[in-house]
Amino acid sequence: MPVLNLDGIQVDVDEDGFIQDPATWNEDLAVAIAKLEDVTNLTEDHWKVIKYLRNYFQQFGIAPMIRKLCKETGYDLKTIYEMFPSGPAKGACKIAGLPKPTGCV
Amino acid sequence: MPVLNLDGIQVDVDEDGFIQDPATWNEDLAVAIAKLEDVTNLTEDHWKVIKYLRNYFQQFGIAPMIRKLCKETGYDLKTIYEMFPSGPAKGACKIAGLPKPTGCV
Amino acid sequence: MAKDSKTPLLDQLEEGPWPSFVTEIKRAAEKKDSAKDLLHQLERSYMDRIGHWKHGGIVGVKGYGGGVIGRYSDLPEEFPAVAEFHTLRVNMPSGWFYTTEKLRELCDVWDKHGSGLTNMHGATGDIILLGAPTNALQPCFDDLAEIGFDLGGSGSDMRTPSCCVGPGRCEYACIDTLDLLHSVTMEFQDELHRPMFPYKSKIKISGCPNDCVASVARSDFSVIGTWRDSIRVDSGEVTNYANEGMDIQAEVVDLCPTGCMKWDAGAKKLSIDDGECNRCMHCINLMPKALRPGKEKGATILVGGKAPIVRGALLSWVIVPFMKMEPPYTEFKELVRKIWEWWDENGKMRERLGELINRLGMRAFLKAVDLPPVPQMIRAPRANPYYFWDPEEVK
Amino acid sequence: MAKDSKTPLLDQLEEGPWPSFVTEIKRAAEKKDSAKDLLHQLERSYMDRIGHWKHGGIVGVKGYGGGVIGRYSDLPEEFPAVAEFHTLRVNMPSGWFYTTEKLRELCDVWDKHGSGLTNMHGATGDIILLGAPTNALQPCFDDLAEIGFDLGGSGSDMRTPSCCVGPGRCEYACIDTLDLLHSVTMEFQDELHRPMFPYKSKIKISGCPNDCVASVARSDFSVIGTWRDSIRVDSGEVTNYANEGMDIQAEVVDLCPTGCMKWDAGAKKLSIDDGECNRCMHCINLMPKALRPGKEKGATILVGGKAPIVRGALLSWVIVPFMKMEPPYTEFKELVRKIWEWWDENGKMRERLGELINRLGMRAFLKAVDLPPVPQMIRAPRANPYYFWDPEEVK
Amino acid sequence: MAGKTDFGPPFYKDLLPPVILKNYGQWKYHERVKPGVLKHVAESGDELYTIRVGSGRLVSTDWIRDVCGIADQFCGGHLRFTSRHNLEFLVSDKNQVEPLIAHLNKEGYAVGGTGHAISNPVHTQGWIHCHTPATDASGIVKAVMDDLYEYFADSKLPAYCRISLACCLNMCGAVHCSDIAILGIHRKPPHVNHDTVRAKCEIPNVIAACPTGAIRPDPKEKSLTVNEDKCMYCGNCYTMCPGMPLADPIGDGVSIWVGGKISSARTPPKFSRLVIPFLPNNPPRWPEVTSAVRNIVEIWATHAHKHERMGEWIDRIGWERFFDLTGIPFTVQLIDDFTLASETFRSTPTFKW
Amino acid sequence: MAGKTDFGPPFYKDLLPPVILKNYGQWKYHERVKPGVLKHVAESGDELYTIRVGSGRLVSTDWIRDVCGIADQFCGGHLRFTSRHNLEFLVSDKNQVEPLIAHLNKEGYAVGGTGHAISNPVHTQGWIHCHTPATDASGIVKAVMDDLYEYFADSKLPAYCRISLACCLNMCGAVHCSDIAILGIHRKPPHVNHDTVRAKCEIPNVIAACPTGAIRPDPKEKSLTVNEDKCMYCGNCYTMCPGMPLADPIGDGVSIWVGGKISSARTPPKFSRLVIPFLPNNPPRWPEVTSAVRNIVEIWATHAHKHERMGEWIDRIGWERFFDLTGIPFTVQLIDDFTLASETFRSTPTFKW
Ligand code: SRM
Ligand code: SRM
Ligand code: SRM
Ligand code: SRM
Ligand code: SF4
Ligand code: SF4
Ligand code: SF4
Ligand code: SF4
Ligand code: SF4
Ligand code: SF4
Ligand code: SF4
Ligand code: SF4
Repeated sequence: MPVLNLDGIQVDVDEDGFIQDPATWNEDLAVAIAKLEDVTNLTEDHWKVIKYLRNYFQQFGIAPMIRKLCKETGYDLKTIYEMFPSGPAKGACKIAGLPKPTGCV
Repeated sequence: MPVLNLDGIQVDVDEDGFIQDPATWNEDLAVAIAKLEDVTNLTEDHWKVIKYLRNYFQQFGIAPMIRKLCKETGYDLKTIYEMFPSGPAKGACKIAGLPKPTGCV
Repeated sequence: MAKDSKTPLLDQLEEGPWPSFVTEIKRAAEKKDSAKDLLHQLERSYMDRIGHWKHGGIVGVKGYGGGVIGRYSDLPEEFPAVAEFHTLRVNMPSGWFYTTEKLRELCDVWDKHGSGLTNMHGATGDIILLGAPTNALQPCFDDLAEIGFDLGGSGSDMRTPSCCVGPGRCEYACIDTLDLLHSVTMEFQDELHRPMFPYKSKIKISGCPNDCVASVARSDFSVIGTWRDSIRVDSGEVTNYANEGMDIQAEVVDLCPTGCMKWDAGAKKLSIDDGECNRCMHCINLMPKALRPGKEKGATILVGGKAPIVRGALLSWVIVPFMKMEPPYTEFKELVRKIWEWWDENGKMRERLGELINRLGMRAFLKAVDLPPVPQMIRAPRANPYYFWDPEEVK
Repeated sequence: MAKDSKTPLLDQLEEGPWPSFVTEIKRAAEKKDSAKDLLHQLERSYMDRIGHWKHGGIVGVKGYGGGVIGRYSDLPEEFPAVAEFHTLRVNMPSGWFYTTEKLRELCDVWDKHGSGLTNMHGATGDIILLGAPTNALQPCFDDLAEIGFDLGGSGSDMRTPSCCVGPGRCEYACIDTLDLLHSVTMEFQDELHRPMFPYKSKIKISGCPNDCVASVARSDFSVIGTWRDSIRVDSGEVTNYANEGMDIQAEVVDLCPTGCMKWDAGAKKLSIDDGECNRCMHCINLMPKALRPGKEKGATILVGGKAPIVRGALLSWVIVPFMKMEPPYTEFKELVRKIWEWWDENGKMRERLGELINRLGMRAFLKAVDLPPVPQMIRAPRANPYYFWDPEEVK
Repeated sequence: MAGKTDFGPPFYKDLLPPVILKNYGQWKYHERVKPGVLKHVAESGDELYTIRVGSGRLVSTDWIRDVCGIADQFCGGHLRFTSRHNLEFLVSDKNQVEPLIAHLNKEGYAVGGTGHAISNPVHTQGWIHCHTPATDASGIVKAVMDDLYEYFADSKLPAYCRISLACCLNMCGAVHCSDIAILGIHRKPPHVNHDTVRAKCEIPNVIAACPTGAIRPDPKEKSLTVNEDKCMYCGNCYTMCPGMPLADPIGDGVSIWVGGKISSARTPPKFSRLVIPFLPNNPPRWPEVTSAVRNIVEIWATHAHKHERMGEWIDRIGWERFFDLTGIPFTVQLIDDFTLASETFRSTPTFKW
Repeated sequence: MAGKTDFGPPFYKDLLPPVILKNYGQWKYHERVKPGVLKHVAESGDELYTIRVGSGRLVSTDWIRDVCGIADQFCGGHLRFTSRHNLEFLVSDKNQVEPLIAHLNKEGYAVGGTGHAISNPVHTQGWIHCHTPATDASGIVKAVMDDLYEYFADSKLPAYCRISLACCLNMCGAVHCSDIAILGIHRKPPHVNHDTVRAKCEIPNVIAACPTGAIRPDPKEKSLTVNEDKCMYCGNCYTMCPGMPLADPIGDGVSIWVGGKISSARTPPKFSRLVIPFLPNNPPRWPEVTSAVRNIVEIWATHAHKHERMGEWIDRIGWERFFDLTGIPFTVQLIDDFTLASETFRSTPTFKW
């Protein structure tokens, strides 16, 4: 199992860099993963998306559908891609510590 | 609404003699209705069937299917008809104070 | 109290060439208050554009769970003679054959106890005695018993089975429909009279694929006569049909669904490739003098037919391509019992046999009743890849 | 480390007349370790009778949500060069036309970044660049962009649309498939590259009912060229076909599904009752010199086709019998958007358009996208009585 | 009375006429002598004539006694009924055939219904005796058959044309495989009467009865609620529960279905299919219904090939052409949206304009 | 790099040969000159020859360069691929046709696939690149086409015969409407790896993915359980969740489906239907599969009428006769039990013995 070494934090991740144990997620980790996904600075907007994703996942056990994500956060898809260049699944979900989404793939 | 006058007890029944308000049922009433259905004497066997019907109805909100009734009480259909000449639906259910069954009709 | 008011709407249905049910009700109304009230309540329905009967009703005779349909007027004050107006379903004889003597006995009983109105017959096949009060039911049944008429089915039982005229009058009959019907009816008296199933169950028997009792559409068990060998051809009679002006090429050969016939117009010779014939009856229907079903006769058994409630209408499906049908019809009766057993064990309330097969799968059904899968059961194999394996097979 | 062990099983697939993919892998393996390890891992699969790839993988390029399929070996120690072996889906040009120049540029890019192996083409129509490690993806895409090749779709987006050769080479084409394809692809770049739907959505375009891209079976939107007027007949050429030995009665007329053709063998005259023709193409296919589609051309739009996941395979269904198809194809594009909008709003996760229509009903769909019901949409009207009324209509 | 039970119906052999008893199962062929008259010939050479007479099915004991009188006079006291409720006089003496027919004509009986005719419509109770009807049965049948009488009395159609009627979706008339089916339909969802539901209904059974899952428990009322958007007024809940009536003078009416068949002759049995989703209840003569039926019969009769049943004709010409020729408007209700809906959608660009 | 995006595919007009640019949309007719060679004639009189060459689809850049070389030599640097992954050389100079073919033959290319031939089987990744396969793709295709090569190289069949292969039920090859489809299938339910499910899977999505509702939550394990009786091994749960692998050397293999078609010529598109539920994976040459396919092709070729596709032939003779003629045993798996099952049952006593 690959191990990610992020600013001193060590976490198990899969080949795609998704963290293996959801419990290990924390905000520092998010910041660290973000860098790997070309997000150098997590702004409030980013956090809004990340928190929405985490809440949704905690409530429903799945990642939201993209349409829902856009609707509920108020960012359109273009903006999401601007914020997370690798996109909502590979980028935002990974940073938010969700399991690798299959639904939107 | 027809009213049944049974040994002094007064109960609302429908045209077929099924009691209208399930709450009014009691064992005396059962004895009274039974007579109208050609069951002059409610034996232990009869009570077993009646109680099974009532329990089942209280649990599931419906009358049991005949096969189930026979299986669970241990009486085959022939015996049931001997005990309740007008049959399980018109006879036994009515005596047991169940709503008029539609399922087995 | 029966009324004497006019029935202007219904009166209009006494005109015209087709026999009038209104006239019939009026005839009965001359003798019977219930028929009179029926007429007036019906007139009211014609005015209101709505029925005037209450929901349901459970009434019956001793020892039976079915056979009577309870019915109460929702305007009992206005039409007291139909306040209780139950019908008895009386089991008809095989093929609806009667002597006038028997019919008159029946009329006498019914005039004594009921409205004097009947349906000859109900859609299932019974004699419907239309309308009697609750307290008349048992006496009426007792009198019927006296003249040898028993009740038919209603409720979650075997319904009164029926059959086509068959060997009684039809040269196409491949099985003895009348006898099979009687035998089956007698065999299953208990199932007919004492509802015990998840829902109703119907058996209908036709002597050939013309299916003159519509068994395929409206019975859980459809028995349809057929043959295994070749169509019997009388060439001389074929020629006669041709000579009398039948266009054998266009009317017969071109309409044969399997394309297995050839007509040599010059030689006036018809040939049939019987191996490819599917026994649809078309050619025989057109030339009954010349063509006849083969000699090795039996029946195809289909199951599952029904009307739309609850999950949609079904036509029956072939489950036994060929079964010999000879008294005492043991193989057939045993199969019916086996199938009922499975249905009764697995069926939900108000789930007909066909719906249960649909829910649990033909595979489960065939296994449970021990029938081998054969291509005659299907129109086409499955188009989806969602099929099952017995873990035993995957080794 | 790539291995040099033998591949006795795969070697057997280098024999025989059909082109060998094993030979191709070996050719690539001469230059690329990843191709070599692919060969050996595949040999292992042939021995083990099981695949050796891990589940899933989400990798990609910046700004896009799709276009790359992530893949990892489950034997990375043994086959390290395929530990990461992702494929890029590259959007092919309309009709799969290439110049050798363009193809060579592509080969150069791929030799630089990947395994040197490709699928020409994938089942959806893309150029599949088969196998590159994660860190090569972005550079590879950048180089592809340089030579004008963009990525195609993957994930829950519009997939790379495709079309038949159409007006490029086919006399049957009733619409400009190549142009329409390009126009649609350009219009929906965002939908192609950034998954946003409940599931994948495919568009395929065929110039006539022969449907040479199999649109009816494997696209959510099937566009099929057709005509509204009459088949153009060149009688002289009909005669030629007959003279050259074609049995026009048997091969053409008798196989016409609507029976709308007549052949006068004596006069060698073919007549078509065009009002009854359903434009199945059979006669035209057989006599392309003599018969041609009419002149009033357009397309039939069908929707809902797909493979079996989850609720069973579907063929597309007619929703617009005839639509003119001329640049800039606004009517079509607007319809597609409207339908996507409805699907996106109502579809569950992984529910294709056809499944959603099945779940909510054609009625709801037609209403939502504002299309009038016409009999051309159906094979037959409903056989069940379970239909709905707008309360407004029931007054 | 001890209660004699389970003795079964009268034994059929006791009721057969002698000619049938003698030639039972030994019939050789038949001829259609003329409309309403069949002649069956046995291997023995014996002949049996059948004279078929239309019946309203709802008949009085007086009528039964009347026809018994005729049977006594002309056919040794033997008669039968058919699976479509016609009456058949069974005559073994050829010389009695014409006198019998003359007598029947004189008395106003309807002789016919054989061969390529419109035979007696199978039908049901309607307002006469049932609790779930959306229309009457006998009334419409009478109106339709008065109108189409020529097709009963004569045998001049291209093929059989079976008309059936059922007054509600239970389809007791088994109309679902008829050349033309007339079916009563409701168009308004049930009104839930909570008191009745609470007292009289087996709630889980009612919920299970709904084909579209439109019924949910209403825990507050200890009763049920209906999601009206999902209700297609089948009335199945009412069958299970008196607290959910849905009959309504404006909502109720009639729908028309065509193209079904039962026999396997030429083509397998087929379901009838909806072509007119609603016609109003307009008693006593339902003029909209009679003219819709006549239109369909006549368009078919004009265009069909010989021996081509309604459904076979439509299969040949296509449904789009059927709507064209009959002038019946195509409405969204005709498009299926129940379980097997997708099987009825058209997956090919081939159709007629 | 700024990240150029959304520029789309190369513009097709830039890639068309001059003869096509000139005669675009102006083609008049075509002839099948001989197997593998089409001639299209434009209104202008210009001719375009297409020489079709079979391709393994999985090709190296070397191969692409090879064929580019040939295209440069014989057709001005223009080529295309077909919707079934064949390669087509587009020749506008008639004189180059024979030399090109000679060259192709010499170099061992497979010329053919036009007209009533078996063209290139559409297929998928299999063990080459996918994570859900139940069999390999390229290997079986190679084995089958080696065996049936004569039908590719020649055009001697009664009609088109399209063979397709998909390595799992996802059916990327869209095999479901092929004359003959080869489909990889699993036969064992998934093994649930609770740890993986817990950590990596969106549990509600996995549950929803199961077509038969076989998957339930396992609250104890915070994972899932599979009701093995309801599982038909579709692999859909594995697609959604790595914790539910079901590939198995013994469970996995191949099924054969026949009678599908796409074109609307004569008859509407049809689904392929299951005729052999399982053949083992027997690499490298899958002899059971090749011989099953050959048997079907040859029985069809022998019995079908001219222009009669597999499915059209079977519709004419009936499935019971198909099983007869091919000698394929009829097993219970062939009987549908999924959603539309009842549509496939036979509702008529008419069939052949
Ligand atoms: C009397 C009769 C109509 C007639 O006028 O002829 C009739 C009358 C009723 N039928 Fe029926 N059915 C009658 C033959 C049929 C047939 C035809 C047949 O048996 O060949 C069918 C279609 C075939 C089938 O069984 O599928 C039929 C399918 C139904 C159904 C729907 C069953 C289904 O599975 O789809 C119901 C509804 C139910 O059972 O709840 C039903 C229910 C009823 C009820 C009991 C109404 C109800 O919901 O409780 C009707 C009582 C009417 C009354 O008050 O008299 N009736 N019913 C027929 C019985 C007469 C007889 O015994 O000869
Ligand atoms: C590469 C390709 C097969 C090939 O070798 O050509 C392919 C490969 C995969 N397909 Fe596919 N599909 C490919 C064309 C198709 C087609 C054919 C088409 O598009 O015309 C279909 C049937 C048409 C359709 O969409 O219905 C198809 C129906 C599926 C499905 C089932 C979809 C359904 O709704 O039934 C899945 C399963 C899924 O989406 O979860 C799937 C899933 C997959 C996945 C992504 C596996 C998965 O479950 O995640 C495969 C990745 C393989 C790999 O590792 O490379 N693939 N897939 C095809 C795409 C190449 C290209 O872009 O040109
Ligand atoms: C008397 C009766 C049987 C019974 O036991 O009562 C009967 C009797 C005959 N039928 Fe029938 N059929 C009878 C109901 C049916 C039914 C059932 C129904 O309508 O509900 C059918 C299925 C109808 C359908 O497919 O929808 C039926 C489909 C046939 C056919 C097939 C016609 C076709 O081409 O589709 C034939 C063959 C023929 O007439 O050529 C046939 C043939 C016959 C023959 C000629 C058989 C014979 O050789 O005796 C009988 C005289 C037919 C005639 O009326 O000209 N009988 N026949 C029924 C008369 C009903 C009536 O009063 O009209
Ligand atoms: C090149 C190609 C289109 C493309 O854009 O790539 C193409 C080209 C032609 N097709 Fe096609 N078809 C092509 C795939 C298809 C497909 C799709 C598929 O197979 O996946 C179909 C549907 C197949 C099916 O029904 O299952 C298809 C069904 C037809 C038909 C209908 C045949 C029938 O009778 O059912 C014709 C008409 C004919 O050949 O007479 C046709 C006719 C033609 C013609 C004659 C059209 C023309 O006038 O140019 C072309 C030459 C056919 C030949 O091979 O002899 N094309 N054709 C495809 C070649 C595939 C290959 O390499 O073999
Ligand atoms: S079903 Fe056949 S045997 Fe029976 S009456 Fe009809 S035609 Fe005769
Ligand atoms: S019975 Fe039907 S299939 Fe057989 S030969 Fe006669 S018409 Fe043809
Ligand atoms: S679909 Fe029609 S237009 Fe397109 S290539 Fe095929 S035959 Fe030509
Ligand atoms: S296109 Fe088809 S339907 Fe039209 S005339 Fe030709 S063969 Fe007949
Ligand atoms: S069809 Fe409906 S309304 Fe008519 S009798 Fe049957 S159950 Fe009653
Ligand atoms: S009428 Fe039918 S659809 Fe409507 S609620 Fe009742 S059972 Fe459901
Ligand atoms: S068919 Fe299945 S195994 Fe084959 S490529 Fe598609 S998803 Fe993968
Ligand atoms: S393999 Fe398919 S059927 Fe089995 S559990 Fe998984 S999703 Fe369900």
